[in-house]
Amino acid sequence: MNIEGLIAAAVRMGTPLLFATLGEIITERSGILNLGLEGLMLVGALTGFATSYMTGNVWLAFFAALIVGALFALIHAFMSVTLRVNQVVSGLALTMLGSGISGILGKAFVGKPAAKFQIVNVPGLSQVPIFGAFFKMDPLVYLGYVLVPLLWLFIFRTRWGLTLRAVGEEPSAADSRGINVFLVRYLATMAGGALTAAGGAYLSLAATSMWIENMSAGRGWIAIALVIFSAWEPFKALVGAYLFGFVMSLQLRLQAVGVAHVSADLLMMLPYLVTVVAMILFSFSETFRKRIGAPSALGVPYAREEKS
Amino acid sequence: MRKLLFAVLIVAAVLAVGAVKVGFIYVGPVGDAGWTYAHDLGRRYLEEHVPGVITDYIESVPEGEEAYRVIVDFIKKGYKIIFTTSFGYMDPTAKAAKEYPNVHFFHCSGYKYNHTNFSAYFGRMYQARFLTGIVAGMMTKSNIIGYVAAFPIPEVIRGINAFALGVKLVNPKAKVHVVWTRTWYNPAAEREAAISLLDSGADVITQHQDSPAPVQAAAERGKYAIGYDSDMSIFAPEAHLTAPIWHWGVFYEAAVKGILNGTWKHGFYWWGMDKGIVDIAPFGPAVPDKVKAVVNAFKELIVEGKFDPFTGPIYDQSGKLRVEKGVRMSDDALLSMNWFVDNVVGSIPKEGEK
Amino acid sequence: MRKLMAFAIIALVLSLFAAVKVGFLYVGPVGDFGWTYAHDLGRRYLEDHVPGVVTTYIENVPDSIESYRYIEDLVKKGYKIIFTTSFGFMDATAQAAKKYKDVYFFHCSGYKHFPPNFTAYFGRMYQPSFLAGLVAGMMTKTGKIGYVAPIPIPEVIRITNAFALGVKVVNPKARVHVVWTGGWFDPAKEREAAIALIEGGADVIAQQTDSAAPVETAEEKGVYSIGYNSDMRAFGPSYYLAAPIWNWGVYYTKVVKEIMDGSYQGGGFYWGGMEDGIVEISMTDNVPERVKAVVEAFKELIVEGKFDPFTGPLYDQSGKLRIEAGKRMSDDALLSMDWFVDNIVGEIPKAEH
Amino acid sequence: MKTVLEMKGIVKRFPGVVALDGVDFDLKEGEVHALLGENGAGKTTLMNILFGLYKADEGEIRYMGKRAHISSPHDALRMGIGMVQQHFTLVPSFTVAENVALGVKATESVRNIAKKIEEIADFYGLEVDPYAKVWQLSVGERQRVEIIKLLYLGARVVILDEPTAVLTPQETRSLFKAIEKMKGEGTGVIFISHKLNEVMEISDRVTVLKKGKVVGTLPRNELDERKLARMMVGREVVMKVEKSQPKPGEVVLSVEGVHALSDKGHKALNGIDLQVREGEILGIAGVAGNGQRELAEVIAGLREVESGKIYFLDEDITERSVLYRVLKGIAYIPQDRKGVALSPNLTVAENLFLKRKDRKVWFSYDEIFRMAENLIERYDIKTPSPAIPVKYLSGGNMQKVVIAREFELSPKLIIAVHPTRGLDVASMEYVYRSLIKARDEGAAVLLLAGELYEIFNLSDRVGVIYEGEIVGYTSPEPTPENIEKIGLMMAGVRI
Repeated sequence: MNIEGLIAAAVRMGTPLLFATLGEIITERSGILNLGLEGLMLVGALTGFATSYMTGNVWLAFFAALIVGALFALIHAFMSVTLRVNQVVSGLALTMLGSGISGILGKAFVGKPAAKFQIVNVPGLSQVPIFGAFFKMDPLVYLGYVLVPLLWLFIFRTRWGLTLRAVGEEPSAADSRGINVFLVRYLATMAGGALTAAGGAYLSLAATSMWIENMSAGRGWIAIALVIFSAWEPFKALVGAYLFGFVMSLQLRLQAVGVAHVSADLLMMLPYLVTVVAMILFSFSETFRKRIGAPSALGVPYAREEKS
Repeated sequence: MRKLLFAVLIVAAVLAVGAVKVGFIYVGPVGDAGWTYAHDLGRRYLEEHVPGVITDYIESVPEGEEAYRVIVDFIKKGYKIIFTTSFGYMDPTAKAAKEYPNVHFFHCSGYKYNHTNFSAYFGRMYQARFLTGIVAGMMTKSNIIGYVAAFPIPEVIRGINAFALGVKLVNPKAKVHVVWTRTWYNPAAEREAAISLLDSGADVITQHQDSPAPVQAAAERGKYAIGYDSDMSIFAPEAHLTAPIWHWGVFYEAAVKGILNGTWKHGFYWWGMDKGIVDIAPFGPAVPDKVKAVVNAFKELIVEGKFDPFTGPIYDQSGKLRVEKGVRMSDDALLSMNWFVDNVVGSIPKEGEK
Repeated sequence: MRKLMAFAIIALVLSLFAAVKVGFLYVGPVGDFGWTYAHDLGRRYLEDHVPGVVTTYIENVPDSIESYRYIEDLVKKGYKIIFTTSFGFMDATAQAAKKYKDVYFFHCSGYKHFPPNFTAYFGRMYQPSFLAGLVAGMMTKTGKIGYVAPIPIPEVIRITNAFALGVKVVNPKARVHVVWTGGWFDPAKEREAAIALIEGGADVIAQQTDSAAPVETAEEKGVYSIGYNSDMRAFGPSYYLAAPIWNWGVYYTKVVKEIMDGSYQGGGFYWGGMEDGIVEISMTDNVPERVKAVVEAFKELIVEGKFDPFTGPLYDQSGKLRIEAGKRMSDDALLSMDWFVDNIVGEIPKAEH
Repeated sequence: MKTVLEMKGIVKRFPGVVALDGVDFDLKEGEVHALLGENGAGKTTLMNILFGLYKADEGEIRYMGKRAHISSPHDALRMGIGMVQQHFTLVPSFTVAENVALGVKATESVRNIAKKIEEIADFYGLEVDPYAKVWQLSVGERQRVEIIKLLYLGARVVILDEPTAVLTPQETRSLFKAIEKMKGEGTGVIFISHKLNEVMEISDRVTVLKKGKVVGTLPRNELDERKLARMMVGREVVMKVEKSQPKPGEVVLSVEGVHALSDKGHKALNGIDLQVREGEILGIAGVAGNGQRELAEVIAGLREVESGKIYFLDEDITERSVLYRVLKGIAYIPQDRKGVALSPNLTVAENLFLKRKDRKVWFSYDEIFRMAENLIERYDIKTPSPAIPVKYLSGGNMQKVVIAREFELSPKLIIAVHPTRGLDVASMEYVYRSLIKARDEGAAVLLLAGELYEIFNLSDRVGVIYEGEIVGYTSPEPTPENIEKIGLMMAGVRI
């Protein structure tokens, strides 16, 4: 089998997951659980596609997706931070809203082609055998590479990151230190929404250049599981996203070369199996949760004047 | 390796019995470029492919009693296998078969045979006719295709119909115009028949006779021609499109080998394109790729047995449904065919006898 | 003047009452560019071609008995003709048909039907798929044809086989390599499947999934593509060749008109083929004349009923003779097909549906 | 000494409650000002307002002589006001240094912060490892981190909300030393507590809050524990209730060394002993939150006993079910009428029927309505019909429903928790009479009430509960000596 091709496929399949996972990591680090990734990806995909279709400018399209993603996530922020409704419900509502809105507004764009991101070879690096596969990609993939260490530095090495984590861990502690918990959560949710939408935009601007309804095909849910898999840590998110991408594409490739006796079913199941195992371990033990660094206040609305 | 072994075996068999002598009786001259020529190609093929076989032939043998004498003459010279290659030799061959049970007889194009020493054999030329019909249908511009036909017997009618069905498949508007000559080998008459068709607007001419005269006539007029029996392209390199041709050799080889190693079972043999006994000649330069592609596709289907030209729905000239949709005609019906399909122009003479 | 106005209004109201209301139940979104999209094109065709017809649709209906309440909802709103367009709606539709005898029900892709008001209908998509196979077989140079398949149900297997048989007619050496994506639309995954096939040497990519991603990918990589469901030429200006497509509108128009003039006999199973125009092959000018000619010839044969793609001899992947020479497969056998013909590379995942 | 902080006329209302009702409070530089009061008196609420966690409905805060708008902890910290809350506000998964670094605007690195922490810890005697993760620290250490957080920011005002509640005596000592250091540095400390001895030890001034109002502010030299206790308890309105002399009989309830945990898992009952006899009302006084609720629930069988025994009529019922106890004759009037005692949406009749000795599977509404009408008449419950949901009744009538239901079973032991809370005078009298009548008929009554006058009015004996233990008994005579004695005991002084 063509190793370089397989690596490239894993990265391509992994990139939308990576964006969404990184986005959700930021959001969850602030203590907000956003299950609306699927909806956000769809909104991002449509926004990106529609902008690209109308302007022909893919970068503009990508930034439009970021902005619309952030605005769309604002709904969730408002629901869960200000109104303090159940975040699971709000997130699910966001998913339904996202797929509904993108479906309705997207009708006009079904079956139309538009501009897409082109492959850019990185001089030198792309010539390296095998490893070079990582450097014959579209710009958004490179953006993903860069984003991972930047986010890691942001979360673990900056004051802003410290603030973000504190808000997710112990909002009252942050509050008593003069941190605006609400603002941080709003910003984190919006930033997460923007990145998730970027994952969706990858699907319609780089992976393909088309729009069809529900084109995210469940990636939002995989990303949610990947956040757990990654223990809220960008580098592990990279590993997880590419691993998922790898399994997805390996499965396709084995079929393509006609390798018999490897059950396609089993292979197709693998990504989901990993997810389920992560989920089970996650809910199984509190220690596991602690060890892998789940934000303590995840999904818990914060309110000051709740006691009477 | 296996081939070699087989050859050795046959040589051994031949040595045991003495050289095997195979005789052929032809109705026309071997140089007719038609029927007899095709059979003689088969004979030579046999000689090349089965070592130790000695063949001989007698050409232009009149049909009837004369043939019986020629057969007996062969037998007396020690010929143990005899092929008689015209319909009219059927009864003499049958008679000889009865009288000489130690000699193997093969008669072409008839229906009499036994299971001891007398086989009838023929080929499903209609399959190749169908393919040439496709060529004609795609090449004609005037939508008039001329067909110079010999005698109104089932074999000829079947060929015309198969050809017409091929035409219809690719060109439902085109019609096949039939002119009877009542000759098997009469270049002048056949040429005239062709000219009459050309005069009435035909731009593709095909034929069911043994001479290349119609081909030449078409070529002279700058029209296309489809020959018969064997590749007639040498007579009209530009105009010749293709031709339904015989490869009798494959049958002769199989039959002689079968007799030599004792596995041959006498009976009625009607082989098709899958065995290679019929085929179409290489396409002429005028045939475009798209036509070749279509023909090749159908050839493949026919060889595989997935498709038969005589699959319903088939309507006759009066518009009557003769074969139901999706049904293939039986061999019996094919062998006794006496009606034209709906895109044939012309009629079948009532007294249609040879 | 006022009198005239009043008259006009009355006429309008009357026409509304008199209008035949036709409801459609879709399993996916009409924007899927695939199955549901094709049905919706049919619905619009019906509206344009039969005056006095009012149509509506409900999309994203759960593919199960749950769909019953959506059907009942349409019935209660006065829809007298209801088309349910997914296999999973079958039982719910049957149930509704038993309960509401005055409503005509049409269920697509299932096997249940009964008089007087429950008809099953489907299209012989395998016919144009065979023709698409001819195109692929004549266009490939490497002899490797990639096929992006969704999920292993008889319908998909049948259409894939027909495609492979088309390939075999014109190119017996070529092989059809099947990759399953496990879903009906996931453009990114379909794209990856196509890339995997192309990297494996395929120079024609065909598909049975819904999105145009394989077409687009093939265009990028400079290999030929064959779409599915609807015309995808916008995504492959240079390399897109053809697609087997649905024309449901033809059927919808026919039966609705018959119901309106009272000649329709309900019940039965309609499995229409190319002769009715319910399925069709759409070809672009990227297909050379010679190939078009072959396709046209076979199309003619199929339309006339002289030829069926599933005519023996048919061998399965193990070389076993499944259909004897000259025999056509029965509809029952076609509808339950669970094996691949011998020029397909790839296996059918087990234990699905 | 300069006045750093002034709070004037602070009013804070929560739904249904006025938590602070015009409170004045001030703090001088380098002073420890204690804020004393029962739980629920409003101490924490007042400080939360100062720290910006709550917003005052009325009143003003002046800081350094200027009017201050404090709408968030951010504002408070910027001004130099810091608070160590009862529930620590630390991120457990962060290190000490990271916790201190939180919210600090400066671009200072965490390493530098760690160095500063060590300096502060040395100076104030607040030993802590800046690189330790908070979840690994003891409670006392965490408190130190909280204080260091404030000192690091250079807070001028440090609020300590019941800081000693969670500390060992040794830790308390070192905390007090740190407070002395802070005083020396000119930092003002507000010390919230309800422990008189600690207040006496550390404070320069004391303000006593009661029910959201300031009872008084006095400098330390004008105070002693007795005076403080009297201020905390207040002058009680004594309402005379007629009752006969008790005729105590056999011991009905005997609680022996019972330990139990609160809902949050803290120690609530700490080896409590008590006995109640036939024909006797034992009143238990105490600051709210000292184990009253848990005591009642342990006896009623609603809370698990960690260790110790409960005897009822000489039978060990420690492990018995609630139902068993009900059938044996234990009646329970919980403090929460709407919810625990009654099902608000069920009808009066159904609520009355909830506890019945016969356990028939089928019942007829005719029958329970007849029964309910009988009870309604006898217990004078004012309701238009037995068929209306009990939630539409007034508080007094709801309590009558509870009493009717419980007393109909002729209980041998009645546990009454705040039985008159929220009732009007007439209903109160009714409850009193009912309880006394039950006593006269031979029942043992355990009364847990927050209002001292109620204890004095009803009880035959008075016990005081403090941190899950009975610290002493007195007679129910409302003499000044007795009130003072109770006040001291309520503040944890053993007599």
